[in-house]
Amino acid sequence: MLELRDINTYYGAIRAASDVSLRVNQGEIVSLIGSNGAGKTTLLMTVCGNPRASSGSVWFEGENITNLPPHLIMRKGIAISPEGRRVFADLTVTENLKMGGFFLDNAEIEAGIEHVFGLFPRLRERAHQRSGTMSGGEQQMLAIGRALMSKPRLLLLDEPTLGLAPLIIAQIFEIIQTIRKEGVTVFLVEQNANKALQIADRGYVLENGRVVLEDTGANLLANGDIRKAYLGA
Amino acid sequence: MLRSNLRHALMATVLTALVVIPIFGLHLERAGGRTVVQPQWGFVFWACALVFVVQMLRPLLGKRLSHLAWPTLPPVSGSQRMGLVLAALLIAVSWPFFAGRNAVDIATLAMIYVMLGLGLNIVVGFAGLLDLGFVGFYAVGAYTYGLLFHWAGWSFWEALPLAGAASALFGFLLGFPVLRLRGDYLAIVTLGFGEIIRLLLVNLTDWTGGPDGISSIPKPTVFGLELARNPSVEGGTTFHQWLGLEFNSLHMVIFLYLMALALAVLTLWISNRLIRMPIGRAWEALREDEIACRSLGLNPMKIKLSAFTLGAMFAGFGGAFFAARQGIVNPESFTFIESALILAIVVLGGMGSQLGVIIAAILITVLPELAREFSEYRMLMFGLVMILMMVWRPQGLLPMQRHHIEVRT
Amino acid sequence: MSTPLLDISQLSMRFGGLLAVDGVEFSLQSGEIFAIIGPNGAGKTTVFNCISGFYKPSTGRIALEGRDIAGLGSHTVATHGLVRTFQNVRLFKNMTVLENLLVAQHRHVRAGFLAGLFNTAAYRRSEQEAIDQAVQWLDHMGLREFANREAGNLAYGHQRRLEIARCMITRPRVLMLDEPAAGLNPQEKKDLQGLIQQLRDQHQVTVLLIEHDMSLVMGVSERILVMEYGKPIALGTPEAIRNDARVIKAYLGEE
Amino acid sequence: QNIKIAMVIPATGPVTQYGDMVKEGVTTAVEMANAAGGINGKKIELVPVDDACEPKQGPVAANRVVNAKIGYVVGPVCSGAAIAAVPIYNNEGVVAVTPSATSPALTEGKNFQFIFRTIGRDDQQGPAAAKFIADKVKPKKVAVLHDKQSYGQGIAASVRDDLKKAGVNVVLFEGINAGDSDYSAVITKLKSAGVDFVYYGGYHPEMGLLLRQSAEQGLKTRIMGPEGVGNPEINAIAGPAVDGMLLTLPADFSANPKNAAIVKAFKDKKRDPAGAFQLSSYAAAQVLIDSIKAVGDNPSKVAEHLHKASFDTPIGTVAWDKKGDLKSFEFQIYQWHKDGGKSLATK
Amino acid sequence: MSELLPQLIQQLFNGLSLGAIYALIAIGYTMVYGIIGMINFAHGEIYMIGAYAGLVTLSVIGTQSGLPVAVVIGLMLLVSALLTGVYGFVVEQVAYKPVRHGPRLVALISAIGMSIFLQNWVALGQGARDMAVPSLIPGAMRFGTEGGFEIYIPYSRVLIIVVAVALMIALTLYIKHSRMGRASRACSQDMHMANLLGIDTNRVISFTFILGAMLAAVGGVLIALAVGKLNPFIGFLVGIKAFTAAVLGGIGSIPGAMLGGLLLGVAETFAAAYISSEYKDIVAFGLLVLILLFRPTGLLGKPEVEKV
Ligand SMILES: Nc1ncnc2c1ncn2[C@@H]1O[C@H](COP(=O)(O)OP(=O)(O)OP(=O)(O)O)[C@@H](O)[C@H]1O
Ligand SMILES: Nc1ncnc2c1ncn2[C@@H]1O[C@H](COP(=O)(O)OP(=O)(O)OP(=O)(O)O)[C@@H](O)[C@H]1O
Ligand SMILES: CC(C)C[C@H](N)C(=O)O
Ligand SMILES: [Mg+2]
Ligand SMILES: [Mg+2]
Repeated sequence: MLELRDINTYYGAIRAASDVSLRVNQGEIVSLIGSNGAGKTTLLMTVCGNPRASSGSVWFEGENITNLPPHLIMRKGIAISPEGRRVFADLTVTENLKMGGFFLDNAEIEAGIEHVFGLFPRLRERAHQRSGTMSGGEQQMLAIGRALMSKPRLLLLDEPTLGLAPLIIAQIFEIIQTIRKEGVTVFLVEQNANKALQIADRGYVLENGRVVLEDTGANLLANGDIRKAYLGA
Repeated sequence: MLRSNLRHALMATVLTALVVIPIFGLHLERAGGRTVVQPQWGFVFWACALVFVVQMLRPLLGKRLSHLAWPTLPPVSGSQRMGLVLAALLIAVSWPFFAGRNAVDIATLAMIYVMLGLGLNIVVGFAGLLDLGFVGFYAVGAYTYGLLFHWAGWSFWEALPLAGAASALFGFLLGFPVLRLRGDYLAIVTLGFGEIIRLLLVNLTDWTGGPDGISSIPKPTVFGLELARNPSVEGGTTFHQWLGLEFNSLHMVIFLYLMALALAVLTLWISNRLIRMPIGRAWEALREDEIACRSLGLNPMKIKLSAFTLGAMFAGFGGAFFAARQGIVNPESFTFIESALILAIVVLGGMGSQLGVIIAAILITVLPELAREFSEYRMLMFGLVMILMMVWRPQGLLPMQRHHIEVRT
Repeated sequence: MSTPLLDISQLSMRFGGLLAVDGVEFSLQSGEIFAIIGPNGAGKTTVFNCISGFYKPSTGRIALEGRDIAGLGSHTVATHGLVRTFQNVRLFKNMTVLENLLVAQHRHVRAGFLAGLFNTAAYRRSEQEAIDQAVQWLDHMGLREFANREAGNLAYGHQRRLEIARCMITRPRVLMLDEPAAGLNPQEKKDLQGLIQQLRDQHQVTVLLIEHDMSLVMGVSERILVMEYGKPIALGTPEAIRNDARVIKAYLGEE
Repeated sequence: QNIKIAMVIPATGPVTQYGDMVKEGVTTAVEMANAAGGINGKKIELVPVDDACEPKQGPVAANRVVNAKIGYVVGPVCSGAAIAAVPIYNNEGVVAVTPSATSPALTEGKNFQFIFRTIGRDDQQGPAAAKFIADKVKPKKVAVLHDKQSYGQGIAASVRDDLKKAGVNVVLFEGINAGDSDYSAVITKLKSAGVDFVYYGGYHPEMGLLLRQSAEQGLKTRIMGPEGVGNPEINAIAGPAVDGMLLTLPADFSANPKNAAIVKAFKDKKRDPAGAFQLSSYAAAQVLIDSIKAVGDNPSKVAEHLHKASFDTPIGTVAWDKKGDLKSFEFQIYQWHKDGGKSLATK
Repeated sequence: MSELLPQLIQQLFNGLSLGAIYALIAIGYTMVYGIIGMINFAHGEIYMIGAYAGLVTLSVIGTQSGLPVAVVIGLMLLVSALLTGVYGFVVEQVAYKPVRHGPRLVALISAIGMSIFLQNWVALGQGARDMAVPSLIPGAMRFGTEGGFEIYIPYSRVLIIVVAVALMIALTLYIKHSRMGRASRACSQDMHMANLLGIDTNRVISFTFILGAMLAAVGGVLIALAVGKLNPFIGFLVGIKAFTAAVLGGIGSIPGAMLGGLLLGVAETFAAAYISSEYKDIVAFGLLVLILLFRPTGLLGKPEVEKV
């Protein structure tokens, strides 16, 4: 479904992704793990077209999307819950969700909002609060909910559990699995590898911008090096 | 590739036509009591043709241009640096004795702008406070001298410290309420204050002479000796008489230049010290993260006020000197566009970069003078250059090199 | 018990219709490590903001050694020795690591303005003292090798440490840490735990901590306050909290 | 080697029309002198310098003249710019003869040696206007407005003072901003005050707007101004509302048969000898040329000569007092017409 | 004394018609600021160009064309809005787009450069001197007793208020309900995120500039018709005033711009009427300073919450 071939991405002179190749198949949950600054966010954003890969190509459902502008990429059935959440701070929860479904008609939007509220009851309670004043966890739910609004076929999640309470983290991982059952493919970037690998079909390990390992989630979880480096065991 | 290029060029050409036609293509003329339109299609055609060609060639040019590297300064050691500074000073002091009057005159103006640029650099470049009303303090300084002379007969040297003090006081008093505001709100309030100061100068006619200002302000004296053809008071001695020289108005010009240079160097020295001091670090920290500063017990208000006040003080000195050089102060010299110009100097130089500010100040004053011949196109070019510089060199001519304190690691 | 160092009573904070903090009460003994936990949006950070003077609490008293400091203004509070870190690291990113620590000593610089302008001997001495102090802390935190680097370029874990060092160099009495472990990997979390204990033991600082990472919280703190919907729902030792049914339901979830 | 004379005039800004008028007069004079063989064989060359009539630019223009080593100036045109610039001319020894700046402040109490004018002063123009208002118009309530600049405010104050002396009731004296475009607030205020005559001290753009907007707001009073409003451009701005505007102007010397040759030279080049400043500008250039002829190309001597001698010019025989002001000059009251013409006003 | 009320009404009307123009221009400032956080200093010049474009159109048609006045004015507004819209677009592409990602001060300086450029561009093309605009809509509505104070409401100013109010209502509805309007709202919050939701941010920005320029053009044409004079430098002062109005109302807020504009117009007029016209600008800026001191984000601006 999504495929990256020999991607290199630069920030000025800094090379943040080096010759990365990876693929996400239809219906999978794929986790990308790696420590701080490994280049996870960079890679995810390269899929979205900003920053643009300086070499290599990105394919989505068989189409080369490397050189499309971000807004056209995102209209192809991809949605992202970005790093730092980036909720529209001055808009209410409902308005944020509406923005997520920007290209849908009203009925679809209503249905989408109901769906999201079903997943995150906390958001229903806060429906009319300006999202900038919400707590971190609430904002994270909103960011995921907003991404779901456009009914994506591929959902990109960048560290969705950062700064969340244990209970919520568990919930979010459940929701990710629920979403997958609804037919959405999920590409998940996580630093805390434990849970991420537990639910993942497959996983990639990124170090200094390079993919150093690729395997099924279970195998990675069992891998001694990984356990030492990322799971603190 | 070529197709899209062509489409692009055609599009640009159409836009050019639409932009040029109402202003150049259809020229308005008076015919008796009526206004009639005189088409000038030739001009439109040439403009369109030019844009079309440039747009077609742009992909080629673009590649070339992006390879042109900007010259960077070679690194210099501390002692070399001292030597360079001394050499530059020596040249700056001696050249007016060989140069033409006009050049020295312009250089004096450039020095005033160096002073103003360095002053504003403290506020904008160091402390990160966007001040669009800097010219207000400049005006306060200029009028302090003007008014003290006019109403109390003070000389330049008596008035100079007071001019700096008055501007600093204004900076302090105005800064107090407004520095709470953030970013652009601060900018607009300072703009408002700058305008209010100017409007007061316009309207307090009885005091300030209104729109015409105060004229016949005397030039500075050299140890009490006037540099004039005739002494302004009966029985006084002038500089040339005292030295037994023929009167030569060039003396005055050179003297003014040297004074401006001295003031500019003083400003440079002080601001150079400031940025290395704890207060300089505090400005920088505040610029980066006010909240973190507060959490560490730094009082943002005090720190901002110190920058605002110091910047204003330098503007005050600059203003007093400007009044002396022009021999006249009037509100027209202190319009918003002047603030914008000084700000442009700071940004163009590379915010916070003192050498950059100096170069930019010289460029911005000298360039329009060089272009005097093209008088009609002068300001047009000036605006255009401002845009192009920002587009090509957004970080400024010489981006600030941070001064580090290093320790062994 | 002696008089508490910091005593919070009936603290409430209202944002429009939302009561974000509602009657929170606790007190810190000198030298204690005290944690606040609770679901997202429970009001933990808001409590910090009230204590550190970034918000003026709607009601309540915040007494530092018996003196009310509620609503004093953040920089004043900091000068009283209550210093904090932030949920998202707030370093002076473009300044070097060393300079971050020099800025933090701003209040302690004694040499005057003119002394600085003329670079007098006294001024140079005071600068050198500040630098020495900073270097000492860098050594202490294991950051010496990065001293001349821009703070923004440090690895995240190092940035967290630097932020803590920057607080410590102001010689605080209470160190308030808002989710210091967020974004750290397991190894770094362990180091952080050691660091917090060490700071308390060697520098007699009292620590107030917000954290979602349970192993850290349970490992390091002596008492824990649990909040939910702005209200305190439990206060006690890690043991007691771990087994509190209400806390499990609201926050921890069953394992 | 030519002898250079600078024309310091507004070539940009809102009052360029006056620059054009001065240019017409000076150019004609120089062309005639050059055609007659120049000055002892040397040609006269005109150097236009722009000061936009802004006080701020006055010194800038002056410095340019000095830096270009030009010894003679016709101008500056406007009082504001002139007041700012003349100390420089005087100090640098450049002879400046202004054909149009009327403010007394230009020369009063200054002790200049190099500054002259070929036009009267506002303390001649103001009283003339005030006398006309008091004797002929006899209004009950008068408002005096001005543009706050030295010329406008100076003449307005002079008119106000003379009106008061003549027992006319001046109910309002106020400055407006030159360059604004909406004066409706002030006009409503005039209406509210029930004035039946308005005097405005300033230049034509604002006067034009005042006339036009007064008509729209139903303010039915006559409005009078100084010579700074006398310019055909005002018809375009004010439209028909200009009809009946009163103003003071130098006498129309173009009708004088003695000037026939000069008038013809103007008309041959399609220049207007009947405009407000053309002939005074001609005179300014002429006295400079005549003096250089008499004493040689030396500004100091020319200045001395001007103080001593008297000259026969199209504006009559002129001679200067110590200050550099004309010993006599007369302003007349005109009435302006819709079609751009003017006629002597009688009531 | 019974005349005080009609006089007050007359001044209020004067103020509102001035304020309506400020409001029309202020909207342009506020929209651009709301979206890319930059102060578009050249916006006042755009207004000036709008006025020129209107005058050029009028001169092409000719004052004696025989067309009904309404048609002539309609054409002036239309052509001027179109041409000025192009200016808005081009200005953004040339001077702002390349510096959009740089520091904000850079964009500000670029804008100031653009403002200087446009002034002199027009000065070169059309001459620096005043151009007179014939009054197409003479006459006024009159109320009040003969002999006493009569209120004059000139038709040219009625037109200003009617057109301005109509445009503002239309704009508010449009921003609220159209897809483009929603897109601008998203962009003004977080441009990057809006882009990630599939919104073409470049288009939204261009749209904003074009729309703002068109409104300014309408303002330019209407005021030129009402007051009768223009030159290449009229944009500057009006621009600063309109910007002040935008900040007064809370920059970024469209209703705020309208409120700020009207308030500023009325305040200025009343200052001229009841204090002295010498102090009207001081009152205008003084009002700005005062309001910001007590409401640091303007009248309708949302208070800045910084969540620490
Ligand atoms: N906008 C940028 N400009 C320059 N360098 C950047 C930028 N964004 C990221 N980098 C650098 O690129 C590298 C990869 O960063 P990235 O944010 O992709 O890491 P990450 O794996 O997502 O880390 P984290 O866990 O902290 O989110 C880092 O070294 C970072 O400093
Ligand atoms: N400035 C503010 N204005 C309005 N509401 C606010 C503000 N700051 C916080 N809140 C609200 O107060 C509640 C508590 O927020 P707070 O940030 O204190 O939560 P928290 O316990 O720190 O959560 P987290 O663990 O996610 O950081 C939230 O519902 C939030 O929306
Ligand atoms: C050109 C004239 C209108 C000048 C005017 N008399 C003045 O003194 O300013
Ligand atoms: Mg990341
Ligand atoms: Mg929190």
